[in-house]
Amino acid sequence: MLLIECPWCGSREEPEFHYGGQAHVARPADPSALSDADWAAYVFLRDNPKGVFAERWCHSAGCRRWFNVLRDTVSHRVLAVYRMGETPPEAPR
Amino acid sequence: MRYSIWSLARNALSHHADWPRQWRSPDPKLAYDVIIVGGGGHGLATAYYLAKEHGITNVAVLEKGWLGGGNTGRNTTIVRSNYLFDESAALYELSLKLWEGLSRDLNYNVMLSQRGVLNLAHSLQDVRAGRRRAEANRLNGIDSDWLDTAGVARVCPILNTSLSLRYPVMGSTFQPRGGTARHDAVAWGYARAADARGVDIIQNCEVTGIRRDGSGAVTGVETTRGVIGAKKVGIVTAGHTSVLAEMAGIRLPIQSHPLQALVSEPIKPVLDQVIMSGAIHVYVSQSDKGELVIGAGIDSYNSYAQRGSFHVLEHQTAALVELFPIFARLRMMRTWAGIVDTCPDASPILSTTSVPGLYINGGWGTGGFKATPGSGFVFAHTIARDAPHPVNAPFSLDRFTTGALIDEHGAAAVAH
Amino acid sequence: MDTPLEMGPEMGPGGPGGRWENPLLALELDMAAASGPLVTLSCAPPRAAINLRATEGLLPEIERTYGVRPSTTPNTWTASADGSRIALWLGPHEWLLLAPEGTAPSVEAAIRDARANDGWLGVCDVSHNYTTLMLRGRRARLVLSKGCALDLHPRGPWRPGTCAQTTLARTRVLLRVTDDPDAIELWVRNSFARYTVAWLLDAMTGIAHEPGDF
Amino acid sequence: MTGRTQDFRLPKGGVIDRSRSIRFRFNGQWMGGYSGDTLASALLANGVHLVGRSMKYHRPRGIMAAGAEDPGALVQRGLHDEPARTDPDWRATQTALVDGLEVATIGAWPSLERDMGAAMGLASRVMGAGFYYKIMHGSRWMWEHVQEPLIRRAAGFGDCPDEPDPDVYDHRHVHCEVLVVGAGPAGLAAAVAAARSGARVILAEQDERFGGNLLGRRRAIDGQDGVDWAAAMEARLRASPDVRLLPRTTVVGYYDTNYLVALERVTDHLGLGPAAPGRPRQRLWHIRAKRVVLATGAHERPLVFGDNDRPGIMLAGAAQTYLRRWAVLPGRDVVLFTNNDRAYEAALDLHAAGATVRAIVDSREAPGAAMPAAARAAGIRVMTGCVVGGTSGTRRVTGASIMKRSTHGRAVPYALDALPCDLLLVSGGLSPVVHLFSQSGGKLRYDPDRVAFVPDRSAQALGNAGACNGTFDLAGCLSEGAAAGAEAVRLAGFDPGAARTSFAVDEPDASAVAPLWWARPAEGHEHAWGQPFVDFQNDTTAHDIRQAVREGFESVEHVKRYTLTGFGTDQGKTANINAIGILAEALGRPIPEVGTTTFRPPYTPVTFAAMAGRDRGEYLDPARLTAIHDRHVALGAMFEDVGQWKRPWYYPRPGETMHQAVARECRAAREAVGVLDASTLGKIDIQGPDAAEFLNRVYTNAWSKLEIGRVRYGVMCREDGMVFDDGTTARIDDTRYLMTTTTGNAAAVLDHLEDYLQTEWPDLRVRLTSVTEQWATVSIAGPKAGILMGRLASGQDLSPAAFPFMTWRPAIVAGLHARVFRISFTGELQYEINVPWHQGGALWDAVMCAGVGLGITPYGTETMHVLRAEKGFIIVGQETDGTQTPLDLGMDWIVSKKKPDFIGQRSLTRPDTARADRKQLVGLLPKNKRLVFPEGSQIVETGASRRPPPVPMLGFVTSAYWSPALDSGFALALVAGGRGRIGDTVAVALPSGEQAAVICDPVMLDREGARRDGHAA
Repeated sequence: MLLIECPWCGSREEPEFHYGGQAHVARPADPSALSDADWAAYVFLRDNPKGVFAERWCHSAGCRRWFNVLRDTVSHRVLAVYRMGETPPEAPR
Repeated sequence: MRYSIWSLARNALSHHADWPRQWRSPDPKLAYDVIIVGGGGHGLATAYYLAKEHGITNVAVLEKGWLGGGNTGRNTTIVRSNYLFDESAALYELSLKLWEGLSRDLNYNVMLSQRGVLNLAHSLQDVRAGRRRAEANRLNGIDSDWLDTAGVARVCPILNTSLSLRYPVMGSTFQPRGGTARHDAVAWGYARAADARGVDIIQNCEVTGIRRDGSGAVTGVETTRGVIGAKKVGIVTAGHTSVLAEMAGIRLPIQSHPLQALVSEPIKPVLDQVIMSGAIHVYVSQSDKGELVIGAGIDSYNSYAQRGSFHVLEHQTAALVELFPIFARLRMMRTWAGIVDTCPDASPILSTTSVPGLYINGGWGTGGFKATPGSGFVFAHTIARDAPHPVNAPFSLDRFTTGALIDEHGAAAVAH
Repeated sequence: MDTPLEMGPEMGPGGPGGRWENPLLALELDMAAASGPLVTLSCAPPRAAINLRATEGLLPEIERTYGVRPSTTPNTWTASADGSRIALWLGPHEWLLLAPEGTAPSVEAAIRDARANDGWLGVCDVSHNYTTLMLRGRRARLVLSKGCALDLHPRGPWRPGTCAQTTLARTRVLLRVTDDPDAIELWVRNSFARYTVAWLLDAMTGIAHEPGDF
Repeated sequence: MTGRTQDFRLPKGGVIDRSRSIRFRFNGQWMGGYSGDTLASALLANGVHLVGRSMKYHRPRGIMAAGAEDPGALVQRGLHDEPARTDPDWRATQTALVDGLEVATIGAWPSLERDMGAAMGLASRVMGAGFYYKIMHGSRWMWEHVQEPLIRRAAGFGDCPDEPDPDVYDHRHVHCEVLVVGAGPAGLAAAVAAARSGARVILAEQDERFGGNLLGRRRAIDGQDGVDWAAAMEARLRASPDVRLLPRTTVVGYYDTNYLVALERVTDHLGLGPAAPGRPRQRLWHIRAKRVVLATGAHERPLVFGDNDRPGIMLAGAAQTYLRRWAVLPGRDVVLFTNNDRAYEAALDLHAAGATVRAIVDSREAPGAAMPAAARAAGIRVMTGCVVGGTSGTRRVTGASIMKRSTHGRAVPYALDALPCDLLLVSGGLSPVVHLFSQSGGKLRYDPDRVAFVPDRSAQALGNAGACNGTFDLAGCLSEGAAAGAEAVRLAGFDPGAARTSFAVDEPDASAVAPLWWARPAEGHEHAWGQPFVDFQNDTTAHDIRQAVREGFESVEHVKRYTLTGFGTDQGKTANINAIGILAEALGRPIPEVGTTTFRPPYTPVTFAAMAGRDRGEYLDPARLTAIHDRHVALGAMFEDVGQWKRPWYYPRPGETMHQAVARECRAAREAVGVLDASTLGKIDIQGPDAAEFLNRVYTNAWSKLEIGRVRYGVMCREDGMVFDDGTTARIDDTRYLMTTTTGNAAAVLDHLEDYLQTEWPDLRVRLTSVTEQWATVSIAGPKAGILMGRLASGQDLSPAAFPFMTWRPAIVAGLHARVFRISFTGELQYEINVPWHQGGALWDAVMCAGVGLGITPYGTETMHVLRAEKGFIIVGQETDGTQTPLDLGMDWIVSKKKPDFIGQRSLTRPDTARADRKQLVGLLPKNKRLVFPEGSQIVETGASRRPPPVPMLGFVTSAYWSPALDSGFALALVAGGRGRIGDTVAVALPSGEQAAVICDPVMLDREGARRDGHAA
């Protein structure tokens, strides 16, 4: 069971959180200008790395805030936690 | 050597000293017509049907570890074909038909046990969805009935069909031809049969890169055992589809998640069907060894560790004990997890790609085992003809661009 | 009728009818029966509750109108001297303001007027959104630890003055550790109240009286 | 019946309470034991070795070990008058003896002594590895009807209870600085070293007693007897306020971020009857530890040789434990077979206890010095360079055949000597219990000197101490434990003070060991001396492993799966290492290259009910209730589960069928006035200057121009363009709106909105607050709703004329402050009255009173569905399944063409979503008006379903009801190109055959909408 550090509430058990998948996927400013393929890429294509992954979580049972997490998808280790809008820190190690 | 009661008797006399290898362990050749990356059930089946149906025998299956060590050896062995949409029904029914002749075809007993599969309904919504699916199956020629609560109780008397259940059982779909099979035997049977037709099965050989020529077409793969040339490469690496595709610069609509399962200590036979409940998240069957084999939904987060969160097991066990109150004192003996590659529409990808000579078979989510024979059959066709078989044409990658998704979420809340 | 369409401040949540029906009425006897010297479960009296969203720059004015300076330290609460007004931290820029029953509209109006057109201010009466329970006694924390993953050890982080939004069994709760470390207030959404109380009663079975191993 | 006496119990000694004797029944025979016994020690005290039969060949099996690792001694545990409390597959070595306990052998018929199943033994020669895969593939019929049923019947162990379990199970969450797993010498030393620091320490021990091996060995620590030392340490720990001692608690799983799960057996040792009210039978601990010290000890390995599975063949250390801890003499005529010095002590102890030790058979040419010398001094014959090649006896071992080892290690295939014995002790060396370490992600390393896998790199905040770390000597265990305990508290941020790490111990040097994986007879004689078992539960032999290798199974995982080694209830605790050794020899590779298998949780089995804890019955999932729930119950409502909510489905009157009740409720709403509890709809308070812009982006239609006091219907899509949710939103004031969502989607919609607000549009000044339970909502509908409203809100003109459709206003209703909405989901004149939640009941009562004389009738969700369907209103989740766009549902009117962008807009123009032949929402009228199609029925062209499958399907029925208003069955359906086929006749394919139906407009009642203002059409 993951232990996730909410940037506001502190460390809480995974069931308090809601997973949001890949972080830093900006919604296109003008979708109508995109080709079907580019739009499909935004809607459906997400990174799925084996290793360090920048992902979003929401502390839905707590402060209800979305935030970003750098996590290793092999070791499950949480490497960093940072707020929405902040740029991902360099992954430690 | 053909397996039979006679060969068994003969070998008993020699204390089983003369059994031949079930498959060779060859060194990789310099090049092959086709390389299949991934020595799981789907990959081995693909190689087998390439040889059997298309006469392509200069084929290698590259496995980074041991045959069937991925999801083939980690699933809960459920086999069924009662999917909602025509496209899915055609694919899974083709598969089930192949299952029914597989032991004989492979001369290897995969222990297919058609004990019947029930998908329980716990709400009016479930009832509507279940009925819709059962009716669609019937018109698609798939055996599938709708049972009311009394009918469920008749088929599975130990199931808690009382109103005391938090979400009472309001009915169920029932596919009598559904059931289970022995997962390891499927990999081994296909491996042995493919090997007999000349396919090279190469274990402990991890693919680390995909080679392409100036035109972008595939020319071979880089592996931990050197570079191996190939005109065509098929990626069949459930749990690592994205990683392999990325080697060829392809991004896929796939996310990888842990899926956990567990077994009880063996007990005398008490459960004669496969019982699945999407609404309260558990499914269970009893193996020939007597263990209750239990699974549920996936863990929420992306992962490549074959490891999940404990609370998921607690929830599915709570659901199990509610559905089967007499199981309460039985004990969980072993747990494990696999990595499942999920697609946005809960349907697989069986497709050619933008890279000439590269083909992808993946994204089966939690339900790939049941599709093993059919998946191999149509994927072999796709590779041999460089064009999809009519059955897997709808499962091409371009569906995400056109929007022609095959969204089985509704029908496959637990897609097993 | 012309704007504003808001309820006038004179109208308390009880309204002229003034009836406040506790959804746990049916369970109050059970709660009394399950309680004992080691732990008691009871309903807390109704209070006005207001969800506040404000930037930190607004807090001085909030304090002036409401009487309590909401804490910007996560997981804590602050109170007026007489304890009639309590501000619980819910999240960044979000608090739950408690006040005597019936005063929600006036408090809400007062805060709005303080910064009528501040775009970041949000005030919402949620007096009726929650049911409040009080779990009190030496075993209060033990009972919670059967279904709550927080470190509820008396020397853990959850001391008087703290509050936490978390999960208890299969629902979300807001826990407030009162000035008495063994008296913990539970806030649950009304529709979950019966589930939570039934679960707590079950978890309390046998342990309110005997000191045995539970 | 006469019971057995405890002939093999020594007159004194042992850590048992002789003042408390216990009676129990084994296979119907009464026997005696003492408090402190396990079932195994009590059986041995009564001279019982034969306990069970093996799974495959039904060979007689006895008690081999004294703990969790025992592979064979499994029983059915229970009381015959307590059918609900019987437990299958219980390990005799871990079953606390309780008065009146009844245990029975499993899988033997008709009796343990004469088991017909033993006939399988004859087939053993045929049934090599992979037996099942190689036959029974010829005929599907034979397989399905004969062979598989036989296999299934033969398989399995104990019996499942046939009644629900009455016991209670508990969960507990706890945090600590240091968790010590195992209370042997190392664990006790670690806990004591950690305890003095003020850090919170938990010491978990699977046994009911602390002390581990000290309970079964003759040892002194600092001049104090080992048992007393353990008791002293326990007492000291009890005295420290920050220590929690958990005996009878097995740590079964080690998960990410030092999250461990432990099963405590709270009452199993007190008997099988009901415990005190609320007292759990078992408790599952969920532990978050800053640091973990693993002191889980080691398991002794059996040796692999011919017929090494007979009852009376026992691990040397286990025999020692039975002797010293339980004062039981497991045999009188003893042979020891070992590959290490350590085991000599067992022979010496038994000798000292009065047993005859015929010989110590040592596979090594050159054993260590001290132990053999001590044995010889005691007059025991030591045979070096020898092995036990085979054994005799059926239900109990009667003799051992000793063979010389040739230079290349194979056994010379004739008996050098045949020694009679009733107890054959075996020891293949020690295997550290690295299960939890491995589960934690730690890597293992093979240590050739210790002949064992030991912890290498660890992946989590833990330390290893004692035998589980490969440190087998007592002094080492103690100092390593103390050091690990001190280190743990230091790393947890506490000061351990001066930790004592050296202890005075008297213990012989017995470290020497040499690998012996299989006492394999010379070529050609391998089968002459019986079966060399490796896995004693699944009857896997060394031959099976070598056969697997011959057949190409070279990976250790392949061999395990092909031969089923390690898949028993013991999970291979004694089998796996020997299997790896034999495999390595067969492959001619060193063990490190072969590698080890993965250790998966749980360490020992965990009761399902303990996993579930309290999440059973009504607690499986919360039932959400409205403020008016009790009124519905009093009215005899039937309830429907909608998400977690309990909603009134219909209100049958005595003797009414559902159909009759719903028809009555429908008529009331169409002809008089009906009342519905609509409190479950999700409600979201939206505030901020950018609220309108926000609504523009999340809904498909335009919101900028909605005036204060007005209400508008909206549909939301996801980015894929498919309908996600719908509902009305009202403008409260210039910067404030109230959104309603569907009951089932409320939480999902709020998450969806917060997601976009916080992630995509943080610049928008908008605040969302869920107020679903701030309001109770009572909805009245029908031609007489106006009159009723007048009665409820006297002095205020809420008539349709003064209070236009799709507006809201505050009002005093029944003396309560209310927000009244003029919206209609029924097509009738309808008012939705919202009052503060805690007044919902009062409002309901008032409505029911005021409605007297107007035919006021409560109606449930079923009637609501009929009424809205007659008007062609969709229900998300019923007319939609996540694959419908608003256009598919005929909602072009609500999809803005002008807005630059809204969530999902771009997807609507993709080739497939723009197709003209997509399934579209239509109405459907059966030719036979009496018919109500089953929802979910498929629609085909007339006659199509008579042709062979696959039959092309046009679409399906999403909703179908009986309409009193239309006096006909009717349906809503999704049909390919449906809107272009209005008037066409199609067929609904039912199992009984096709039924004709006509496609029509989804709105079937009051198209002009006169009713919604109270003018009954």
